[in-house]
Amino acid sequence: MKKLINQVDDIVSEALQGMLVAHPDLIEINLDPKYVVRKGAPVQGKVALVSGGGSGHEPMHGGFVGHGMLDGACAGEVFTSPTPDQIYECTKRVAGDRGVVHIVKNYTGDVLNFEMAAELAQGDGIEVQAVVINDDVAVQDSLYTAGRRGVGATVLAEKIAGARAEEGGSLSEVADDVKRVNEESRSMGMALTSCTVPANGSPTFELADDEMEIGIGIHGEPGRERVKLEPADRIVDRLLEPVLSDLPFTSGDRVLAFVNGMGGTPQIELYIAMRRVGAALSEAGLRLERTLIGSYITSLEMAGLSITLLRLDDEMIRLWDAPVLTTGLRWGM
Amino acid sequence: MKKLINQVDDIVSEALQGMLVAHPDLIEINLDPKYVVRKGAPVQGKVALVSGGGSGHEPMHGGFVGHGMLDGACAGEVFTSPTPDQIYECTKRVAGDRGVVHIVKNYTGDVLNFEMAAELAQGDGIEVQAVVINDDVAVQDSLYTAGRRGVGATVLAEKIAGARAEEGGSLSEVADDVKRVNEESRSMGMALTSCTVPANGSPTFELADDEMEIGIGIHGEPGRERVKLEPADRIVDRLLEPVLSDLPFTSGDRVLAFVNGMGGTPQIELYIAMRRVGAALSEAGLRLERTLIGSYITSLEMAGLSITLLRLDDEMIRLWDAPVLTTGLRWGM
Amino acid sequence: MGDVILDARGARAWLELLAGTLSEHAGELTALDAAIGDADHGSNMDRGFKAVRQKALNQDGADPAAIFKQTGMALISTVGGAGGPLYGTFFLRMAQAAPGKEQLTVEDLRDMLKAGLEGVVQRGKASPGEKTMVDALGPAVEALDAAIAAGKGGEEALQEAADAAERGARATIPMVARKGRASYLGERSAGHQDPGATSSALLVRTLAQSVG
Amino acid sequence: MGDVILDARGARAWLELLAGTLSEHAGELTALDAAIGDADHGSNMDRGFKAVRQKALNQDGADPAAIFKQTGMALISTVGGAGGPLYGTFFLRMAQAAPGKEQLTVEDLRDMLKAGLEGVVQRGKASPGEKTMVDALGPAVEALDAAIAAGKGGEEALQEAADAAERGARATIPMVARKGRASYLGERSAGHQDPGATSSALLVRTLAQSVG
Ligand SMILES: Nc1ncnc2c1ncn2[C@@H]1O[C@H](COP(=O)(O)OP(=O)(O)O)[C@@H](O)[C@H]1O
Ligand SMILES: Nc1ncnc2c1ncn2[C@@H]1O[C@H](COP(=O)(O)OP(=O)(O)O)[C@@H](O)[C@H]1O
Ligand SMILES: [Mg+2]
Ligand SMILES: [Mg+2]
Ligand SMILES: [Mg+2]
Ligand SMILES: [Mg+2]
Repeated sequence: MKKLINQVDDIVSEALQGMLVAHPDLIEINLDPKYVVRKGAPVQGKVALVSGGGSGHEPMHGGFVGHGMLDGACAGEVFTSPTPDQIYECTKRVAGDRGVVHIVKNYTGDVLNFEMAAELAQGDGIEVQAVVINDDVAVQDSLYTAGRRGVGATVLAEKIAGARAEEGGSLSEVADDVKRVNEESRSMGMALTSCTVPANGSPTFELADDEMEIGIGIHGEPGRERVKLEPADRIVDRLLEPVLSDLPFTSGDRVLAFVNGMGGTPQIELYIAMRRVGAALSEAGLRLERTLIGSYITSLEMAGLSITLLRLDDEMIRLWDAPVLTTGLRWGM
Repeated sequence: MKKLINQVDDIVSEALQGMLVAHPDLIEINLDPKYVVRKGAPVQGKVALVSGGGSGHEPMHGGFVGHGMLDGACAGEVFTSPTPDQIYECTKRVAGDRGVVHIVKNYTGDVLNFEMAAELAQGDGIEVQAVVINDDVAVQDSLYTAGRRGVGATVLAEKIAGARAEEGGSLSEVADDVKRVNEESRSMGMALTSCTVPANGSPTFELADDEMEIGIGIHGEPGRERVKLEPADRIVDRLLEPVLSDLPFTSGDRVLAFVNGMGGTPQIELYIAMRRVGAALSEAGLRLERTLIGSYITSLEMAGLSITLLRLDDEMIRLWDAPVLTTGLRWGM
Repeated sequence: MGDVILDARGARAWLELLAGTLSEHAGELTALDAAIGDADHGSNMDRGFKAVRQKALNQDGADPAAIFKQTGMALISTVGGAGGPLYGTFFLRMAQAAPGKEQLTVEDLRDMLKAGLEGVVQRGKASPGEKTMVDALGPAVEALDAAIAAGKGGEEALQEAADAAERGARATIPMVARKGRASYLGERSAGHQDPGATSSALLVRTLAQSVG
Repeated sequence: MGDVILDARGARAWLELLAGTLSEHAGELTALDAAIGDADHGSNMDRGFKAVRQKALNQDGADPAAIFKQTGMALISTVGGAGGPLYGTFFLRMAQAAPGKEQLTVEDLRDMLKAGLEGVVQRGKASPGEKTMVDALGPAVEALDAAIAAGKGGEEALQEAADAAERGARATIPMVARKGRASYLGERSAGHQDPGATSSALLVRTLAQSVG
């Protein structure tokens, strides 16, 4: 295992300290339990947004803390959901006078821990509404599984609901935005290589030199199928097909296309994929209104990408375009 | 070789097309020869900045085209300097009425090709001033070499000189800013893994599982020495020592610290490094005034990082903080 | 009612043994999790039980239920993932089943384990056969019940529970996961032993080794 | 003055042969460049000479100098890196040394190669012994000069030049690079043959094979 770390046990805590060194103007951190909050939290008169999950998906979630996005982010161990006390403390720390929305990715661990934290916070009289994100179409038969995983839509939901909160939306309005983004989004990812969880020390899975994993999860969970490597355009089509047909997106829909790198993917490859996304969407009669491209929800050093499509309306576009100032996403300020 | 590409020969051109799909509001592209220019170029009344180099270092340079930074960027083949005609055409395309500054990284190929391009443009009556960036302290004995390589300082110079140009600075003022940033900057990088040049198909170098390369170049050129893997803090100290002693930076200096990922480095590791950078600078009595952290000048999918320190003064801070709107670096707008 | 087979000292000894055993088996549990999950179950449990050692085991005088409660709290606040809330709930519910009791009989332990199992099922909504820790804990509780009903002694009854838990864990191998992260694999989850069921079997085995 | 050994057809044949040879050796040149540079010399030269084929070789009627000029322009606009401007300059200067001449003698070729070499030196500022293409081209020009002075025929003289270029390329192995990317390696550049010197030796060898 080759990683720029000191001790495996200190990875998350040292990374948070490094975040503070880099961005003392934007965030505050807490180390026990571990969370990142917006500088100056709590913001009164504003619904607070809290998310969290295992570490290793950077910039998610700590990188999305700031004006117009999250108020707090709980960093679990690498690929391990944060604990209830962690989420509870973070929730208390950022709660203003208008309640807290929990944005939870649909993994058993995340759901259970956020549930327990919400109970604790509600016990303290803090109003909490939790919304679960489950946009990953790679998971089929969701009746027979823990349901679809939450992936790329999380970033979009945090941005859009965060903008609503910033402009004074109510608790249920903000929660509804998260729900709507989730309902209107679909994602699918693939991997060229595995990642190595530091505490484990060896790659989570093995892929032959000519193989790729389609439908990979962001923790290296195996995907839908393992197939031979193909040209980028064909791979993009493979990901887009189930994404498009699931919602389904139909001709005339306005969309945001989010091409996400898994961590170890050179930007040049993401752009090659975006080229095909643009062509394929226009073949399908969709209108590409907004794009997001880069590594925003990662799996450590995994090489691969995911594609998320979000069906937009004017209101979502307005909220998407609203100013945001976080370490991971920034515009308009 | 596992890459998300179609044909090796089409990589750069398809990536540029993908950039346009993603950012039609910010850039325009040209495919023959290949370059990216700021939307609406040329901007009259403003000195134009042109840079370029081999592809594979994304977001550099195309990702730094836009308001407050570059007017044009020439994308060579992967890791291969662009050609004179390419630079010449791009220069003509962005030249307004106040001349053009060429920002050239010090590699024989880049220097020769930019030189020939400048001669061609000057033949057309376009005023061109070229400044060579050579901040890489890994190259010792520059008397006996092609001189120090240009690395991280390039990003900082493009930002700071770009701000000067945006506020109306003259050709020589803008060129002087590039020179000053170069003179006040020092960098050094390291790699945990090699990268694979697509046209080659196999890794440029081999590193054993317990080895790292200190003083690596951004094209996978071997570095100063190959040593056993060490904890992140020790690695940071190894890079900082020659950086600090070369300028030299001295107690009381105000600095910008730029921790740069080589492409395949998870953000969490960059933050672990930034933590140590913060501590080490304060031990050295330096004042950390600004930071930049992320993968901004990369080597395809290489795992590793580089550290650049820039000695700041009020003027540089002002120009650094000025609004910038590019796909790779954005704030204030 | 039967003989006393576990007091506070015994409870501590069990948890110490379990902590050591999980530490020893961490690599194995993580490898099982790598095959059908995200490669962290071993390190999660190890981290959790290190915290249990620090927070729950170095205090004197508490009764077993109090120790189990502290254990549950420690697990909840350090493990994370699915394992944290599930095992945490397991121990919290165990504690609630015999509060304040200083001397536990095998029937007490049976009631506690049953309550713990119910807590896991309530939180995780897993049914038997879905390839989870329930498939080890469930058979263990049933075997314990049966052994007690058959009039076996506490130690023997718990050995049988441990055997049943291990058989249950092995029986997860052909199962297709329907809960937790492994469920995303669908049919491809078959052929691998469930990491949570495996750690549960270690839990029951070490308990059997600690009573008497 | 000696016999005519190269006309426009011969020049085209040479460049065709060189293009094919570089294509064949692209992997080898890139591997040499991987060891002490950035692993692109082979693909750079191959791309450049593919362009030469398209832009310079499929037109009729030009004299050798005109063909070399087009070759230089094609290289400059497609190769990039250090190789592009250097080899581009080499061919441009060759062209300038015998403009408009339709029939070249070995003396003409010597003058052209010498002018090309001087262009490379002027642009790249490399001295002999710095582990660059100059270390192959330099000895080639010297050997050619010497062979002509010794009264040898054109074909034989060019064979000797090609031999000298190959010896020169091999002689770069122990050298410590002082120019170009390999110079960053310092002492570690010793023990590897220079990719540019190697492609230069191919250039001279294929010329020798094309005259007569
Ligand atoms: N809904 C559930 N009910 C019971 N046990 C579950 C459930 N979901 C997962 N598990 C158990 O949790 C184990 C995985 O734990 P762990 O790896 O620590 O958490 P995570 O899956 O969040 O990484 C699985 O092997 C399974 O036994
Ligand atoms: N200053 C120079 N003068 C002459 N030849 C040089 C010089 N610098 C580099 N070279 C030659 O160029 C070759 C490398 O070419 P190439 O790989 O195409 O360019 P780059 O180094 O830009 O990747 C070297 O092997 C060397 O022979
Ligand atoms: Mg986990
Ligand atoms: Mg090159
Ligand atoms: Mg797990
Ligand atoms: Mg090269």
